[in-house]
Amino acid sequence: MDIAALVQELQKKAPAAGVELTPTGVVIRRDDVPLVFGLLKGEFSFESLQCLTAVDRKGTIEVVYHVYSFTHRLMAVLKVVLAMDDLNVASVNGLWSSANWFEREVYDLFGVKFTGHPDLRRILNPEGWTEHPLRKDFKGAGVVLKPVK
Amino acid sequence: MFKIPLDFFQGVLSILKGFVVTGRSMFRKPVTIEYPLKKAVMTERFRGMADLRPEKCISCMQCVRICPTAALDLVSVMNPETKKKVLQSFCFNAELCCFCGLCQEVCPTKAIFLNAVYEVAYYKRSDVTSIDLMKPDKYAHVGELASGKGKK
Amino acid sequence: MKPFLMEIIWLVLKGIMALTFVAVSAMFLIWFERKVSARVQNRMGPMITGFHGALQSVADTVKLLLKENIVPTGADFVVWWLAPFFVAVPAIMVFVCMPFGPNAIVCDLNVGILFMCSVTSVSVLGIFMAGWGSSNKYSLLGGMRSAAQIISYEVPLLLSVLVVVMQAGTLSMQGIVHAQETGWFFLKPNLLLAFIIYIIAATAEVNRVPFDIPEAESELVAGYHTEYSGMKFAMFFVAEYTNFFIIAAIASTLFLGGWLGPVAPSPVWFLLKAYGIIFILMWVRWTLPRLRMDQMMSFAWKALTPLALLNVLVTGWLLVIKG
Amino acid sequence: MVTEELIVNMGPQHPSTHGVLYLELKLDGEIIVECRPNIGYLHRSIEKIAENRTLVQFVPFTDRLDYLASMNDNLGFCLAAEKLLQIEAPARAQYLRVIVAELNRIASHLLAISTFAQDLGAYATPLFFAMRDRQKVVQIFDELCGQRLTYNYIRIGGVAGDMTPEIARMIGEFVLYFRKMVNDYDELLTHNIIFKVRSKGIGIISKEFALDYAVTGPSLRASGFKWDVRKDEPYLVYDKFDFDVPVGANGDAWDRYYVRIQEMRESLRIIEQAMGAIPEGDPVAKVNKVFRPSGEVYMRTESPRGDLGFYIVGTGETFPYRLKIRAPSFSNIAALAPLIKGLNVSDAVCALGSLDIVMGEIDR
Repeated sequence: MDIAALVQELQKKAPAAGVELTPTGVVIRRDDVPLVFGLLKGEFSFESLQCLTAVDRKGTIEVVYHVYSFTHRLMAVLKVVLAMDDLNVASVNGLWSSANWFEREVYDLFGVKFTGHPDLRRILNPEGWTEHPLRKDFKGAGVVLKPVK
Repeated sequence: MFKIPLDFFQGVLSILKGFVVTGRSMFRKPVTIEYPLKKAVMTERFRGMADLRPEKCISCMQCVRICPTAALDLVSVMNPETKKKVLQSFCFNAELCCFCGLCQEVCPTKAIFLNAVYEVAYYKRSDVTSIDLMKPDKYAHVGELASGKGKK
Repeated sequence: MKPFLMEIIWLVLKGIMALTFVAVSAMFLIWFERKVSARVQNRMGPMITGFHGALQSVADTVKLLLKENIVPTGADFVVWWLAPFFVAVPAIMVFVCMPFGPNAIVCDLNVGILFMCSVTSVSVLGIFMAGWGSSNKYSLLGGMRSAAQIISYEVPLLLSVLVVVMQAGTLSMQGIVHAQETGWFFLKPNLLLAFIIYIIAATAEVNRVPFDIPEAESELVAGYHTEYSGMKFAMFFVAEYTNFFIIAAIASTLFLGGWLGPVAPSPVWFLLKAYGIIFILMWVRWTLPRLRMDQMMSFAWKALTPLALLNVLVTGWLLVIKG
Repeated sequence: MVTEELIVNMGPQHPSTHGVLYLELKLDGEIIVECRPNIGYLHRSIEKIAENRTLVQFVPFTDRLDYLASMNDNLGFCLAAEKLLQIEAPARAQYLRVIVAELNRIASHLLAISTFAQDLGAYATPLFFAMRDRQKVVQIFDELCGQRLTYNYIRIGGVAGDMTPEIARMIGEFVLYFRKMVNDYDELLTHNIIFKVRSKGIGIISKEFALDYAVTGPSLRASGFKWDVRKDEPYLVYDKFDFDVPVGANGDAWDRYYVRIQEMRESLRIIEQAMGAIPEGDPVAKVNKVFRPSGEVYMRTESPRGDLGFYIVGTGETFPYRLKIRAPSFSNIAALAPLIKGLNVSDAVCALGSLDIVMGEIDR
């Protein structure tokens, strides 16, 4: 099974969900996160959430899931695009326990709120801090290098 | 029914084997280098403190640009007659330096290099944050390590 | 001068000699331990102060004497302050009836071994006081573990001592040594078993690997003496190494013939045997991992104690047969 | 009698938390009722730094992630960058990379098993033995790249320095020496009865648990799940070598320890084969030093602690737009809290030690 076949299967199983294949990953709608990931875990035996992170695209934040299936030897890259003013997405902690700390990290560094997460606290930065350092608009102190021409 | 005595015997034997290992190592030569009294010779490629051969430097700024921690500060002026850059000052911030050796790699004239100095203790913080690489005796206080003898 | 006064002065002198011995022996043992561990680990150990670092312990003592004595906030001050003495004083008191030679003994009590065993047991009180008084959770856990451990291992220890007492027919230390003039005790099989049980139990008594659970560094930081500094810490340290010497000395007296031995003077033989046992125990320390609390307790109650009891029975039976 | 739970703050300064891990333990007697790991004491915002450095400049920072296996971090990052930039390193560099990565795996596993033994109370001796043997590896690296801990050896498009005959001789000697010495650890620890009763059956990670928590590396293989990126998604020239992937049976602390011992033996085999087959040539590809990454890549390699993933997003600038480091220790330590629930403190220390975490990698 390759990623294109997976997307086709997904579209067949969940026609309502907007699963769309792009060169850099499968983009899904935010509201379909529980449905699609439930299918991935349950139907397509993606046993493990290897990596969960986010990318600040200036205006939107992309949450990137790297889900791996040891059965199919297939890494699926799934992306959820969130608008900056509504950074909420359903937690996948119930499907993969590894999401717990990954989601805490993304919350800490990007401020994305994972609804349904049991323990959404800051993980790397001190509790009580209000900023989210990996956003592009964060200006921190420190050595700033000029880009190479 | 022999299981318990057998387990017991194996357990005692396993412990005795450990004693053989430690006992054997008692007769091995110590690997310690008594550091302040004897100093290890650094390897040829060892990356110690940054050092400069000022006469070779052409102020191309490559080292300053590649430095990941911005530890180098080079000031040069253009000579109006020869149209060549003349090195005015070259400061090295050892506090920021991560001893990665990228500067000596990009240097086209091998002017900047990392020497064998690894004893980098100073009395004043300002001594560490701005080491004037133009001065020939900048690492004199660490003795013969600075003269290049420290490396193989 | 009156003979009575002479005797008192002589006793005081002996006491001072014993005290000096305690301090010097502890310092020597600390250096010796560092050297043995260094050898085992292919290191050199202390090398700078004195010949091969022989004066390192002196330097350390001076350092510890000069250190500030930090009292933790919230400590139960009286208990905290008294604890090192409760540990150190019994360790020194034991030297009252330590037979270094036929005449080299401060006082040959007729209940010598009983006195020694009972006095050393007091130190558990000090350890528990230290753990309780420090108002530190790690110390408390260490103190509680220590109390449980020492009390459990006291049973097989005393039972194996009992075997010796039965064999020798006396409680006096010199009497036990004299009883071995025909042959050292550990050559008899039942006493060899008692010797092994004694060594294992005694290792647990002085909290050494594999029974160093009260001080388990990787779990409890430093156990009951986490909050002690300066001279108070030094007292724990000295007491620990003195106790270590004591168990080795008792073992050599009870099982290896004490000061008995040809050619060389008797104190030399005594120390040689004691330090031989100490060396082996150090070797053990630098080789073995540590047991867990429950494993150690079950080892004491399920293996050592029944074995020691059985040994007492067999010895009694043998003695009855021989008449 | 009223009893209450004792809250013990284990760390951030504690002898067995391997750095600055902070565990909030709720104890009932000595049994752990609840554990809350807190991390972040070593957070240096390396991912943010990466957004302000070129790819070449970022390589020294990867040294500081897993400081016990810097070569593997260098390798992981450079492979990811090369995949993104579509650069192929020359054959000699590929072999050199395999050799140094495996040497560093040995060095890292040595520290893992010895600090584990230290946690079990084997006082200092295994640690010093490991340091003695690790010194030989570090000496080789010192000759090869001039540093003992932060190597910055593997670069995008090759390696920093070629292997000399002197270094080849040292590696050959080390392989022979260590093949003999690894038996010492077997005799001193592996089959020691006290070591066994302490670590067998403690902190059992089952296959399902490991996959659920994305536990990787030796901790996953100890549960019997045969998964090794070097074997299953071969990178570099790993597919040319003959080596086994050791797996455990029960997934307990002892299995995790023993998998590491066996992996060191396998690494020796790989080094030997690679030394025999290393081709001549230039170890650095002729590439431009200014890279403009564009696109996205997720590349994972087998670091000594597990799957080390680098997720790089580039937008055509010289700086990467986003760089995420998927650190194996991060996932492994996330599994600690459920793992040590119900154990007592001694066993918790044992389970923690067997996971082999490096805080530099967790906090990044």
